[in-house]
Amino acid sequence: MSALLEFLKTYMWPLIFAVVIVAVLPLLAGYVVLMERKIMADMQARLGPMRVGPHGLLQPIADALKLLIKEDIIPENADKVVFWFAPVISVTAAMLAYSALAIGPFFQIAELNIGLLFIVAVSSMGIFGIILGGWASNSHYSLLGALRSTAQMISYETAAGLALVGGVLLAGSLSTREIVQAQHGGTWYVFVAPIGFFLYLVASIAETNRAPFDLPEAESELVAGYMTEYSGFRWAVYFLAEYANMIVVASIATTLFLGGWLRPFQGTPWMDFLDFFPPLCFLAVAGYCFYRTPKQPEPIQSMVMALFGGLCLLLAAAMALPFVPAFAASKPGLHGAFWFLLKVSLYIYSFMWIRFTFPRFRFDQLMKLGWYFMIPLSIVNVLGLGVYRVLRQLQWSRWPAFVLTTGGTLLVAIWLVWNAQKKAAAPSSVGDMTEAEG
Amino acid sequence: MVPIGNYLFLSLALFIIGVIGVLTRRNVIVILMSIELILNAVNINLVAFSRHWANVDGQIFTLFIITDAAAEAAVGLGIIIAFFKNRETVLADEMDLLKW
Amino acid sequence: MTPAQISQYAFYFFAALAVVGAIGTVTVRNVVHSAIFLITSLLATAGIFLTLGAQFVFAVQIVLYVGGIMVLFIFVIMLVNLDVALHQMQFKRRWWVAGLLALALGGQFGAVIYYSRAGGVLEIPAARTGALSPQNVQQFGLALFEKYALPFEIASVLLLVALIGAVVMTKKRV
Amino acid sequence: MSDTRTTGFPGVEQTVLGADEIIINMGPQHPSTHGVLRVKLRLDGERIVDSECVIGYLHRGVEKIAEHRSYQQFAPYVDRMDYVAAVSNGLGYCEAVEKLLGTEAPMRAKVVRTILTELQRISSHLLWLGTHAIDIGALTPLFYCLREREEILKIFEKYCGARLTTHAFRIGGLQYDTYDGFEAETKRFCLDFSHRVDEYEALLTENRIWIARTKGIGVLSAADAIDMGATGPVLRGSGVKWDIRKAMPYAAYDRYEFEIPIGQNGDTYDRYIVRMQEMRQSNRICLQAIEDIPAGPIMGKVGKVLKPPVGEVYHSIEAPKGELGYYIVSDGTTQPYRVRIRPPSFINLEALDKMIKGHLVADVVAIIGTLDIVLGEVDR
Repeated sequence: MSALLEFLKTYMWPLIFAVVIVAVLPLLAGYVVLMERKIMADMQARLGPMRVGPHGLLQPIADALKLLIKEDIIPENADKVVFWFAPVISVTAAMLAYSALAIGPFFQIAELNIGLLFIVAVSSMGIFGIILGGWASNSHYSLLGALRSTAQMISYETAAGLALVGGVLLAGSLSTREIVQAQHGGTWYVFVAPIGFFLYLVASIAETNRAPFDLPEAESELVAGYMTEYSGFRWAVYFLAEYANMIVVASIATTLFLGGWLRPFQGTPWMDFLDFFPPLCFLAVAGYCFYRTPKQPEPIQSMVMALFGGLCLLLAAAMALPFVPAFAASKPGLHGAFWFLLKVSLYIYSFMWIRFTFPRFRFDQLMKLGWYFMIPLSIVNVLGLGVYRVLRQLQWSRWPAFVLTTGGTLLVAIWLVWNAQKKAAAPSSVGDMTEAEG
Repeated sequence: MVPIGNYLFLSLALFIIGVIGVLTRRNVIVILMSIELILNAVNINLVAFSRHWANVDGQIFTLFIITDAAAEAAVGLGIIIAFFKNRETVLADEMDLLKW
Repeated sequence: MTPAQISQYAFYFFAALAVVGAIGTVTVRNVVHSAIFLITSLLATAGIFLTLGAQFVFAVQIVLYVGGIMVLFIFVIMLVNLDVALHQMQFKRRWWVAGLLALALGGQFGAVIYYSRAGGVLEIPAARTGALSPQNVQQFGLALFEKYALPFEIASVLLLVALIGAVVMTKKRV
Repeated sequence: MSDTRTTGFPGVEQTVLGADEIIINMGPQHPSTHGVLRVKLRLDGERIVDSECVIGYLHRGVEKIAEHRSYQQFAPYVDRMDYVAAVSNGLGYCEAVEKLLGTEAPMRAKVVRTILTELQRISSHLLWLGTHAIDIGALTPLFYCLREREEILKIFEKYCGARLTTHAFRIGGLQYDTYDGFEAETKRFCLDFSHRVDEYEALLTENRIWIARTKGIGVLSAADAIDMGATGPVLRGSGVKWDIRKAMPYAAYDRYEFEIPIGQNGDTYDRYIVRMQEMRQSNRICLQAIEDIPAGPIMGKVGKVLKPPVGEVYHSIEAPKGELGYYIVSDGTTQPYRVRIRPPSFINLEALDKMIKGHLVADVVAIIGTLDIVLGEVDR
C-alpha cells in the first residue's frame, strides 16, 4: 500500500496530466467537430447547428448522448472480438501519442529523448484499428475501405516521416521539449524549412484521411469505408480517434515547425505587448457571449450562454494570473499552453478550410501524388536541410543558406510537377469555349 | 534489475515457439510469422547482452535484423502472392512443384 | 515503488504477454487472429526493449515491425483467400514429431542457459566499462554511422533488392 | 503491395487474386447514381470492361396515362418527368398541343414562357453542378448552387404557387399574368447571377484536382455523340453546335441574342464548361427578355374543350438536358390517341457505356454526374 502511495507521489503530475488528457480529449474532439460544422456552415452560407444550446454550443454533448444510447449493432458473421476492440486500438494509439507531446513547458506527461519517434511509432499503430475493423465487419465495402485507407496511410506516413526528419535535423534532437527550445530566440522552422512544413501539412491531411484525401470514406463511392458497419458508440470511438489524430498531427506540426509553445516574436522586446493577448482574447470572447445573452430566444439558452461567458471570463482571469507578481512563475505554463493550443487550432482550421474547398482525388491520383511527388520531394528536402545545416556550420549567414537550399528544393519540386505534366500530356487545351453565332 | 538469465529464458521460449510454428503449421503465412518470432527472440538476446556488456553494438545488430526481417517479409509475401495467383493455395505441403 | 522495481514488474508483464502472444500465433486457426497475436507479442517485445533501456530499438521495433511488416502481413492475408483456408487442416500430419524435436532443442538450450547461470558465466562482468548512457539515441546514431557505416549501406542495398524483387514477383503479368 | 484491385468489391461472393474479371452492381440504392439507376459493371481490376444500365425502377407509364386524359388534364403529368425542370417540360407539351391545334400563344405569353424556361434551365444546371461537384468530392458548391436555385424557385412560387412541379403554362398561353414585381425580382436575380457563376468557377474551373478528375474522363467524340442521338450539353460538349433554340426557334427565342457554347474534347471538363457558359447565356436571355415584356393578352383563342383535328405532330424544345420532343397523334377526340415523349436523359444515358469503358470505378460517378440524368425522365 505504501509502495503504491509512493508510486503515486513520484508520478503525481504525469498521472494527473494523463487523466486530464483522457478526460478532456473526447470533449475537445466533440468541440472540434462542432467548430468544423460551424466553419463549414459559415463557408457554405448556412448557420450550422443552432438548436441545442445557444448557437449549438451543447451539440457535441447531445451527439455523444445520442450515440451512447443507440442500439449496439454487430453484423452477423462478424468477428465479434476483433470488431469490438478495433476501434479501441485506434483511439488508444491516438491518445498514447499525447504522452510525449509537450503542451507548454510545464504540461507534459513524459519527457522522452525519443519523443517524436515515439509519437510517430505509436500513431502508426492506429492503422491496425482501421484494417482490423474493416476486416472484422465481414463486409466488402468495409474491407475495401480499410485496404484503401491502409495503403494511403502507409504511403503518406513515409512522406510525413521524412518531412519530420527535416525538422529533427535542424533541431538536432528527437525530444519535443528540446525541439521547441531549439527554436527559442531563433526562427521557427517553418521559416527555415517551408517546403518541409508544406510536405508535412499535405501528408498529415492524407494520413488523417481527410478531404481531399478522404477516399477511404468517399461517400459517393464506398459509403463510409471501414466504418460502414459500425454504429452507435463504436462508431463514435472511431470518430473520436480520427479527431484525436488530427489534434496529434497538428501538435506535431506545431512543435516542430511552428515553435511549439513559444509566443510569436519571443526575441524582440518591443513585441512583448503580445503577452497581453491571451487574457484579452478570452475577455473578448466572454464579452461577446454576454452581449449575445439577452438576445437568445429561450431563457435556458440565455443561461447557457451566460455560463459560457463566465467560463471564458474564468479563463481570462487564469491567463491574467501571471501578471500578479505572486504568481509570475505560472506564466510560461499558462501562456505556453495558450499559444500551443492556438497554433494547433490554426493548423486544424487550415485542414477544414482545405476540406471545404477542394474536390476529392481519385485513388490512383492520390497514390501517384504520394509516391511520385511527395516522397521524392521529401527526400530532397532532407538533403537540402542537411546542406543548410552544414552551410550554417561553415559560418554562412542565414539568408544565402536559406535561399540556396530552399531554392534548390523548390526547383526539384517544379521539375517533378513539370515532368508529371509532360507525362500526363492532356490531349489539347480547351481553349475558347464560346463562339459568336451568326 | 532483472538478471540476464531471465531475458535468455524468455528469448528461448519465443524461439522454441517459433520453431514449433515453422515445423508444424501448413499455412505459409503463419510459417513466415513464426520466422518473425524467431528473429524477435534473437533481438531480445542481442539487446539484453547489449545492456549486459554496456555496449551499443548489440542494439545496432537488432536494427540490421529488423531490416532483414522487412526484406524477408517483402520477398516472402511477394512469393506467396505470386504462388497464390497460380495455385490458389497458401499451404506449404502443396507447394510441391519446382515450377508451374 | 522505485523505478527499478517498476521495470522489474514490467519485465514479467511483458514477458508473459510475449509468450502468450507467441503461443497464440502458432496455435490459432484463423490467420488474422494469428497475426493479431503476433502483433501483441512484438509489442510486448518492444516493451522489453524499453526495460533494457534500448529506447531507440523500442521505437524502431514499433515503427518497422508492427507498423510496417505486420501491416504488410495483414494486407497479404486479406488479399489471399481466407474462407477456403479456414476449413483446411492447419497442422501438418506429423506435427507431433516436429513438436517433440523442437522441444528437445529447447531443452538443450535451456540446459545451457541454466548451467551457465549456475556456473556464474552470466554475472555482470568486471571488465564492463560503464553503464549505457541515457542519451541512447545519440550513442546509437554515432555507432551506426561511424563504426557500422558500411553494414548500414549494405542493409539499405538489401532493402532495395528486396523491394525490386517483391515488385517484380507480384506484377500481374511478368 | 498496392494490388488491391481484386479484393472485396461489393456484390462479389468470392474474390480470387488470380481472377481477371468481376462484376459489380452500382445502384439502384447507390448514393451517387442520382436516383434509382442501376449500372452493372464488368471490371478488370478497377478498370471497366463493360457496363449495362438497368432502368425502369421509376416507370409510371406517363405515355399510357396520356391516352386516358384530356389534353389539359395531361399537362401536369409532364412536370413529373424531369422533375427538376418542370417548366421546360410544360413548355414543350403546351407548344406541341398548340401546334396540333394550329394556334399560337400571344407574344406576351411567349416572352414570359421564355423567361421562366430560361430560369428553369439555370436552376436545373445549378442542381446538376452542385450534385456533380459533391460526387467528385467538393462539398461547398452545392450550397452556393442551392442558394441561387432557391431564388429561382421563389420566383416560380410567387408566379404560380408551386416550386417544383409548377404546371406553369396552359395550352394556348398562360393562366396567370406576371405578379407585381416579377420584372424587378427577376432582373435583380439576373444582374446578381453572373457574379455567382464567377464564384462557382473560382471554386472549380482552375482547380487542379477538379481538372485532374474531369479532363480526359468520359470522352465522347462528336461522331459518336451524333450516332447515339445525344443532345443538349452532352452533344455540345463534344463540339457539335446544335441547339434547337437556334436551329428551330420556338417560344420567343428568335427575338434574343445568345451564343451556343461548345466544347472541343467531349470530356467531362468540357461538358462542365459548356453548362457553366450556358448558365451565363440563359442569364443573358433573361436579361434581354425582362427588359421589354410586350403588353397584351396572355391567353390565345382556345376553347374550353380541346378537340384537335385528326393528325399528328412532333414538336421539340431545348430542355436543360437536351432535346425534349413530344409526338402527339390525335384521333379528333378530346383525348390524345398516342403521346410519345423523347426524353433527353434517356437517350443521353445510352452514351454511358461508351464513355465509361476503360475508366476506373471512381470515374463512373463523375461520368454519371456529367450526363445530368433525371431518372423520372429516363423511366417516365
